[in-house]
Amino acid sequence: MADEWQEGPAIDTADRLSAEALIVDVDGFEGPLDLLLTLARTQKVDLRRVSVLHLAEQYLGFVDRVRGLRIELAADYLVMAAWLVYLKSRLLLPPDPTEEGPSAEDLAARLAFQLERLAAMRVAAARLMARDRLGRDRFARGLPEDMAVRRSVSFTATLLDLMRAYARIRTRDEFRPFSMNRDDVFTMEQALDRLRTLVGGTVGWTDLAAFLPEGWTSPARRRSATASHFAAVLELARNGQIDLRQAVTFGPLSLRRRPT
Amino acid sequence: MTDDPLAPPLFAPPPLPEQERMAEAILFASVAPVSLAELFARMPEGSDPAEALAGLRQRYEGRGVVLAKVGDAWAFRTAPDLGHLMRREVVEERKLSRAAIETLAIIAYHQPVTRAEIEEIRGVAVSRGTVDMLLELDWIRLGRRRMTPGRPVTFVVTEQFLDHFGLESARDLPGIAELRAAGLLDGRPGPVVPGTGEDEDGLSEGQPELFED
Amino acid sequence: MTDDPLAPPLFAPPPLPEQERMAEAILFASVAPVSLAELFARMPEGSDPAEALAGLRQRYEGRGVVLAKVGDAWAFRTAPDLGHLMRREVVEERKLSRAAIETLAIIAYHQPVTRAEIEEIRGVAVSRGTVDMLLELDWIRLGRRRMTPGRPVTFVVTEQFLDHFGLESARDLPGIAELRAAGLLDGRPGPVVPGTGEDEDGLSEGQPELFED
Repeated sequence: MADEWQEGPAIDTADRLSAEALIVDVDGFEGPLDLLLTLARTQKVDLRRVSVLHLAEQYLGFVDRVRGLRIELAADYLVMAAWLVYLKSRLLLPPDPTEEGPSAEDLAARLAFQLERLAAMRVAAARLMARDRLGRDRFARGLPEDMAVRRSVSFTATLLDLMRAYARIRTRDEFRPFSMNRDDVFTMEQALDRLRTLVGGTVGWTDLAAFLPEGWTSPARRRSATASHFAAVLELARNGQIDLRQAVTFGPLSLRRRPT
Repeated sequence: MTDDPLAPPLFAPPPLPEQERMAEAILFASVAPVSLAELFARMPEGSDPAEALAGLRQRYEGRGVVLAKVGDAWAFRTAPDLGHLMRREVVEERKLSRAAIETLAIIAYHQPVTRAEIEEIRGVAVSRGTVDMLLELDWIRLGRRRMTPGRPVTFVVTEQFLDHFGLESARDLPGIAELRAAGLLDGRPGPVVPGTGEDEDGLSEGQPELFED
Repeated sequence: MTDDPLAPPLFAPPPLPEQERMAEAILFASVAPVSLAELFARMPEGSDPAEALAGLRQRYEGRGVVLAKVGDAWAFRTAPDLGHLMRREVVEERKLSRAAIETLAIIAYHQPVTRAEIEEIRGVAVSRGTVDMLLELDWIRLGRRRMTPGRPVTFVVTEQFLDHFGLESARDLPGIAELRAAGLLDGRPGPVVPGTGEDEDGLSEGQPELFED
């Protein structure tokens, strides 16, 4: 095709069509650079000879049309748009000899470089993936030899395991109050064990408080013991081993062995 | 199908040397010995696996690897006289316990670090077995004693540790912020089960003296 | 033991053809590439595994199974043109996302490379989990930290990467010489285009060290 090599910023119909077709797929781009690269391709010139001015116009036109369709664009697309407006104005104005920093041409050249590099990396990635790959085109020995083995255990861990372990510890920090001394915790299992034996020896209704273990008198211990014993009697009642009774709301809780 | 004796068959089988290559590759990659029937099924139509195997067998005669018949099937085997080269310590790989990996991580990130400091960071006691195991693995070693009351020993990671984890130095460990930024970490904290370290072996306060130097 | 006058002295290294057989047997028996150092350790004293490998490589040229160099190690692998016969050995692979593939290529061609540099090249943030996945595949690992402000972590490719893609070394990446000649692997002074990565770690030092001669 002769016009493959056609230069210059003229926007022909084909370009317009392809740029418009892009709108449909606005989610398909991996960021502004990807979009710029796709737009640059519509210029149908070698990336080195792409017209950055034209490219800026293409991009800004694209952004306008997308917004016209009330499609929300991610912030980085808009940041890029703002930068391209700036670049475009600098490219159009005569150079200001007093201005510091890179010239407009430098900036344009660097953008072109980034596009070329991204395109090159994509080609490289494709070539890499197209290589003869192990497990698909090339194969290792399927039946590794049985060796006379002397077994020993080796412990392994990957760096990822290590980093995750560390992260686990650090994120647990916020919950440190929970890793309290278990001396002050009376578990429900313990309470169940206690009650199963104690309930057998009772006659008639007895206050739950009477079943609490001795020595659990500090506020924290008492709270823990009460809670676990309360949970335990519910469990026993559910299993039909005891009856529970409470005369008034928040009143004392009594229990008795269910008559058999 | 054709009755012209000079016409080449529609799908000519590959030449014999090519068939040998094919049989060689199939036998090599297969996870079990391969029967003649299977070779026949896998090679292009018109191939003669028996012939290919014969050629292959000859080719490997006297080599370090020989073509051996196993029941009705064929497989490559180490030449019997080289069996001594195959004696190897086969190591069974096991994952480190959670306690061990956490302890190791703390040492790596905080070294030199004392046992009391490890326990403070983990929130549970560190068992003697865990530390011993990491010492035995040569992943940690004793560092300088801390110049504080009791002169507790400290732990640091070793050369072997760096080697195993593919690090150039302990400073190359990524920081938490970096890990999160790189998507290596879940944002949410891990399941928090208080006091369920598998290794609370009622260690008393202070530094163990088992690491006397 | 023997009274054959031609028998080699008791402790002389085995003759080269015998060494070739040994290397052949060891490499055949192993799934993973075997390093020169390991061959050296497993062969009788005085052996020259490099020489044996050279002979072996030649012997297997054009066969159904070929000797491949993977970094500093060696492995037998089936010839790539016979992959179609091995369909039943194909391991189903996780489908890699475009982001993962590009990130992998950038790490391979630009290594050692920081996350910010990857983001500058791709123009988007490295997505959560992409690096994680490449690490889990054992295709990349952490390299040396960059000696720039913030001391960012770098990534490099692994031996498994080379093995998987059939490369002898990272120098053999397809087209790398051309890309280098075109200046496309050079670091450039700071990104000029906004919104391409956080630029948190002094990109000016973007020179890969791996390919220095």
